[in-house]
Amino acid sequence: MSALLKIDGLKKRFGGNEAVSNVSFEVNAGECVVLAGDNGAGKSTVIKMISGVYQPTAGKVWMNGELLTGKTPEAVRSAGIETIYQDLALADNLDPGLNLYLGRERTRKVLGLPFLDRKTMREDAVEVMKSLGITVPDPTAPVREMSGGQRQAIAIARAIHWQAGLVIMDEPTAALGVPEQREVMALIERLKKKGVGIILISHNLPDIFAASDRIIVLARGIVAGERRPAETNDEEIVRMMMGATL
Amino acid sequence: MSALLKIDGLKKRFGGNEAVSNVSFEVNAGECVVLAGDNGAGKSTVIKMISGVYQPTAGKVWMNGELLTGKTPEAVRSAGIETIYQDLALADNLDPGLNLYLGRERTRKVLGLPFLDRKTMREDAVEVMKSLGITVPDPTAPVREMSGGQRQAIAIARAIHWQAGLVIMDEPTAALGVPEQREVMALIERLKKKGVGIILISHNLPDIFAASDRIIVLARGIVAGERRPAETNDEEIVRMMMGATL
Amino acid sequence: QEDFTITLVPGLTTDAFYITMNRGAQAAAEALGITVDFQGAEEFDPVLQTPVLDAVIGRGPDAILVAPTDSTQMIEPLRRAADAGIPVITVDTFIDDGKYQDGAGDGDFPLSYIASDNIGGGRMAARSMAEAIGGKGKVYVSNVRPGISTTDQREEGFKAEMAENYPDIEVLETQYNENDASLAASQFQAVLARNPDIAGVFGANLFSALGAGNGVESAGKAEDVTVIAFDAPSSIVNNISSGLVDAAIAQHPAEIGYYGVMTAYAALTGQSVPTSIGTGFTVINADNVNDDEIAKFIYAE
Amino acid sequence: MRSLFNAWSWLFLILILGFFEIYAQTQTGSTFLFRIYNLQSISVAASQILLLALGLTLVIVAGHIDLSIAFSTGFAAVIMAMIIRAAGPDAGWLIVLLAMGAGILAAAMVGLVNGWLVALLNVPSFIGTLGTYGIARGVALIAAGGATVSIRNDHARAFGNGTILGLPIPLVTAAILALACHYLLKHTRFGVHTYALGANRASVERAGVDVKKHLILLFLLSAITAGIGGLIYTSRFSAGAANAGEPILLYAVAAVFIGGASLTGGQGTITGTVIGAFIIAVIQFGLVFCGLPPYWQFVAVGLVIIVAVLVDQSKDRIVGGRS
Amino acid sequence: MRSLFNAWSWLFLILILGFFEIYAQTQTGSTFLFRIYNLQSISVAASQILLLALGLTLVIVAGHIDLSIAFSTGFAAVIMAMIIRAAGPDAGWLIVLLAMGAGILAAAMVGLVNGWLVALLNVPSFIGTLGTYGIARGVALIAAGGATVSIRNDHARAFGNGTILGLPIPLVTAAILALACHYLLKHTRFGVHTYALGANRASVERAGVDVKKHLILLFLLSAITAGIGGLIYTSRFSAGAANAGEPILLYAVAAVFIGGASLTGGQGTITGTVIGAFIIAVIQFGLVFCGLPPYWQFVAVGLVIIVAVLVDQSKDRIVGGRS
Ligand SMILES: Nc1ncnc2c1ncn2[C@@H]1O[C@H](COP(=O)(O)OP(=O)(O)OP(=O)(O)O)[C@@H](O)[C@H]1O
Ligand SMILES: Nc1ncnc2c1ncn2[C@@H]1O[C@H](COP(=O)(O)OP(=O)(O)OP(=O)(O)O)[C@@H](O)[C@H]1O
Ligand SMILES: [Mg+2]
Ligand SMILES: [Mg+2]
Repeated sequence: MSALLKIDGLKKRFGGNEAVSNVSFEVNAGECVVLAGDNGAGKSTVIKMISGVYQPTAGKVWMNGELLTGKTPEAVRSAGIETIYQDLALADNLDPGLNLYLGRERTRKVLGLPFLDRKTMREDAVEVMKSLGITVPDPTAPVREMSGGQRQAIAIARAIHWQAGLVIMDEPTAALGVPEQREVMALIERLKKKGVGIILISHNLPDIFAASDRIIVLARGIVAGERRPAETNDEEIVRMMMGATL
Repeated sequence: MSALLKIDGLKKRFGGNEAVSNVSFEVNAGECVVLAGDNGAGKSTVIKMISGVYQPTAGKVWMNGELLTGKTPEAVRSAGIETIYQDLALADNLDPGLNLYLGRERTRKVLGLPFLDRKTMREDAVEVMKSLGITVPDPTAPVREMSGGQRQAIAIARAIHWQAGLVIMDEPTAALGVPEQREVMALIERLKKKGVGIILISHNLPDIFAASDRIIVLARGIVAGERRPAETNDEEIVRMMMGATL
Repeated sequence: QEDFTITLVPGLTTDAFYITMNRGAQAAAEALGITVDFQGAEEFDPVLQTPVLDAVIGRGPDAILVAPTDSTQMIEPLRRAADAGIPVITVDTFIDDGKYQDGAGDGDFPLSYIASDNIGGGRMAARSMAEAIGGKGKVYVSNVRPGISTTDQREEGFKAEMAENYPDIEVLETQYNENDASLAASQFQAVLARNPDIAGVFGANLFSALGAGNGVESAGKAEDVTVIAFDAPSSIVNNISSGLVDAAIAQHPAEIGYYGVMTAYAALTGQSVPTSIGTGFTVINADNVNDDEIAKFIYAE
Repeated sequence: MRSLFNAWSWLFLILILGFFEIYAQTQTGSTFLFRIYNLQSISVAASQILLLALGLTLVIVAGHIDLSIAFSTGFAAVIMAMIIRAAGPDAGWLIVLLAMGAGILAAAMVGLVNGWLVALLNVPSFIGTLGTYGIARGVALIAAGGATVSIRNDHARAFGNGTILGLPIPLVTAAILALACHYLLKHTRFGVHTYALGANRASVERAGVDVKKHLILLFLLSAITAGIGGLIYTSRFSAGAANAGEPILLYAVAAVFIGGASLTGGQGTITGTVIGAFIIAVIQFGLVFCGLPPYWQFVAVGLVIIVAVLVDQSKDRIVGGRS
Repeated sequence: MRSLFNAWSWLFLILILGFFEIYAQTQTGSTFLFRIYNLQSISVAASQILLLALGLTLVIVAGHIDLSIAFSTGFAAVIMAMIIRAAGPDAGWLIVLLAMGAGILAAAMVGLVNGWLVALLNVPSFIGTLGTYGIARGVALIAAGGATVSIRNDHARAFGNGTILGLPIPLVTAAILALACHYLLKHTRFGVHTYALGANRASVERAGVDVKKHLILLFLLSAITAGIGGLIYTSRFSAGAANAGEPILLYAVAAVFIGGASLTGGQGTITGTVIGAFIIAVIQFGLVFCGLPPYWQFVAVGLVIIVAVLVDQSKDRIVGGRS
């Protein structure tokens, strides 16, 4: 079986600072790969190069054998990759429904003209968020007025609402409450069962060990090592993060 | 001994939604009070009413017996309360040094005129961040260009750099790596030893139990209960968060 | 025969009056075999005219023909030209008191002033108006904005003539339209709503008159309300033909330009020149608008 | 509750109208509001402002600005007039329509250049459209030979000054365009993306929207509505002037801001802009109607603009929004 | 590396100057750059733009805008002229200084109203200052009785047209103010707060800065520098005109944006604004100097403004900033 996502030699330089160097790995269908690493290790930069937000300084990305490098976030999204960004990337002045459907809004025809179907989109948002254990007091309010966890839930909802082949999650549970974190872990399991590939970034060691099929550790922009969760332990992973290439 | 901070009957209404009702508690010097609660429970709203960002719909706050309600964030800060906000509240176009000192910038006199001492401020920022285990590749870069964890470290640095009587931390470790989280926990211990009062908001149960002297659980805007960590356990706290008033 | 370069600095470059003046100047240049440049600012304003004038002086033409945008404010900038040894002749407008070379005043240095004065034109407009409305009724001036000396003078002359000779004509408040014909139209209609018996409007420049004419037309008052326009570009002349505008006071900008260049040339070749040359006005109305005699006074487009 | 928000500007407009009505009743014994004639004049003036403000609203909601419309209007007006003039005095409907098409095309070219500069070359819109403001102005003046291009054409004149069912054609045109823009901004995906763009460009970009194309379309739209304003101008005044739009630019921008838009983008509605344009047109008309001396009119217009926004603000305090 | 950034606008300014020098050398056989007269004229024109642009830069960095400076300038100019005129033809230095103080005071009042509207009443700055634009205009015209107030005073005239060490006094004034504003924006706490305010109002507010006071000071500063522009105007032209600032407003705003500021705030420098003002003054002078026909000048100025920003942009691509 060829890999779902293949990354080869990714590098990103910001001005004089090489944030990511020579990162290569693969993700298979139904597999959850965790990208672990200390703050500033380059994890978010790697996933932004995959999702098309950054153009890599060098290196290539393929999805299902098709070259993604150089494509826009639009093209990457249509290739079946959904991303939860660390900064959430919400449109603060829109309600959860419109954020959920942003770029793929639902319309209904009235006299032959397409009109936005705000109501349906809003109801869908409420429902998807409820499946994550989150309710918002006023679903017509702009997301600017929502709590940190409510906002994160919307970003998660947006990524899982579509039939993606690969879901990238950059610290998806950082702002979530305990039960909601559990919901997201369960969700990852369900997605894996459906054959969806997952790249998860997390600083939570129990979560990392629970969810991952493979752990790739980044340290100062380079791959410090790769482990299967069964073959390693907390201590080793933390040591690798600190830059001890083993 | 009278309390360091006293909160009585705080209430906040947003439009038709009562986000916080009748919240009262006290914090003593050298004590760490954890505010726990599910997403949207009203934790951030409570601390914003303390720090002067929101004016409460009803209720009062005293610091060392002095009434704070109705005061500006400026006055609250000078009364000795430092706050780490969940949204960090950084000025994205400034470097870490200026963010660290924002509102209290250091200057040196040149020919009798005060000039910003950018260099010293920057060095201080690098040092305080290092004490949290974080280094930034280019300390002259605006914080816009920093990773999620680096940004959070700056927000933490800003709050602990001043001799505050009370430090409020709204999910301070959400974006931090494992070693940095440990640093922050150690920091909280050090602050407590110095007699600083702390209000901590966190979704991380082990952290909550490790740091807290008392746990106050909010559920849907009201205090669901108060426990000492020794008297309770994970399960009970989670149940209280879910709204079971015990 | 020497090859002189003369620069004509108009009050603004985007006005049919000055464009026509340039035509006349070019005709004279051709006849004399010399060069005339046309350089000016986009609006009738001293702050904008001064840098242009400074640059023109920097370029160093043999003489400058200029329509100063303010009689006081342009004295200092023009003095720099005189100081640099460049003869200055003012056209259309003047500096100081407009009386040059008589040893009096700060702005005495220009050689000559060639124009049809705007105050006189305003008076002529007032007379045409009075005649058309039978010497009594309410009229008002539709003007661009306060502070533009040419249009202010037209208004001044208009009001002075009315006050002196037509006691039965009431001149209402002036309305300023910022050169926006649409606003001028709306203002006319508001004045009409307030004064249903309004008898006439004096449009102090092209857009004021166009707007007033349109307002009159929309109100269906073309029969009852007299519109007098100042300046005669063909859009106004069209309106005269169609009856929306009753008369236009045409200055003779081509003549001004022509005589301006001739005067400068005479001065440059050492002949003495008169300190002031007056050019006339022509009143264009429905009776004479199709005369060939009159056609030459219609401004260039 | 949220849909109530706009009501406050309406309220203010009604307040002004009420003020003028009372003035008219007590001072002149006549009516201000219930005269078709007054309403027609005000609505035509408002239409001319609106035609510049409609497309601009979308541009401002997206967090940009378009100064070049000041001369896209003039460019379209001049081109239309030149073609009709070239066709001679007896030019028929077809020629007039053709001339209008050409005028819109001319304006659209300005819009395309703006879009290219802002979307593809990342030039800040203020400075990019200030550049094309100069260029469009120069080109229009060169085309017109500096002066206005006068025409004599009854079809054009009928278009600019006629009525349909008693409604002035400029008003009907502006109303149709306002409806179209309202539909676009409020009810289509294009509209949502425009709002999102104004709040957080990254959000739309990462959501897979082609932001560059979107920006180009926005500037095109803005140039085209302004261009239509130029067609109306030429038709109304039987003359195409390069300066046609320039004096209206500031009022158009003001209408958009009175209507609730903000410099930083993400806010604003077409209904708000329509109310804004009418507020401006009503006070301009009403102050003359009241006989306020001209310099005092400047002061009064300034005051009304400020109060219009204050009234709009006070809704937050009363309904109880942010702290 | 970061301090290199500004160098690109400098480069462009030098490029334009080089172009005009080559033109002058080849076409007229003389020099463009090395003539004191040319440099003086350009620098005085740039100074008049700068005096409106300096305070405005700080306002724009803070994420706001101030349109009223167009008439704060005129208001100050008129008030100064009226006092000198009232004092009669022999008014001495003291009276002139007093008149200048009064002019600045008049402008400051406009600034205070702006600050009050924006800081305390939360009126968006675009609309608030558009309102005071109208009010200041009306009041200045009423004060001046509609016309320009001409004066004859040798002290004032010397101030407007004299030189110090061969440098025109308007340039010296603008240079001193530019230095002061540069110091304020770059080297003081006030400046840092201004940048932070433009990026994220909450950040400064929560850091304990009195944002309302800060905003009031910003608008005051902007009104005062514009007012000083009015004093220079009255002195240069021996007349106070209510319209003194209006025609240069757009150039002043353009200078700020050419200098690297953005509509959304948080960016911009005084050095950038100074270069922007000089770029505008140089091309306006240079194009006339080259004898380019007037309408082509509009086109050329538009192009240069766009290219100036493109050059500034290209640094990011070459030095390698964002992707
Ligand atoms: N736009 C940018 N410009 C310049 N430097 C950047 C930019 N984005 C990130 N960096 C730098 O690149 C490095 C890697 O950042 P990245 O965001 O990938 O870290 P991360 O592994 O996601 O960290 P965290 O766990 O804190 O989110 C950091 O040192 C950061 O300062
Ligand atoms: N500015 C606001 N306007 C309207 N509603 C608000 C505003 N801020 C918060 N809310 C609402 O108030 C409730 C409490 O929000 P708050 O941010 O205090 O929650 P929280 O306990 O901090 O949650 P989290 O753990 O997700 O950060 C939420 O339902 C939220 O939607
Ligand atoms: Mg990250
Ligand atoms: Mg919170």
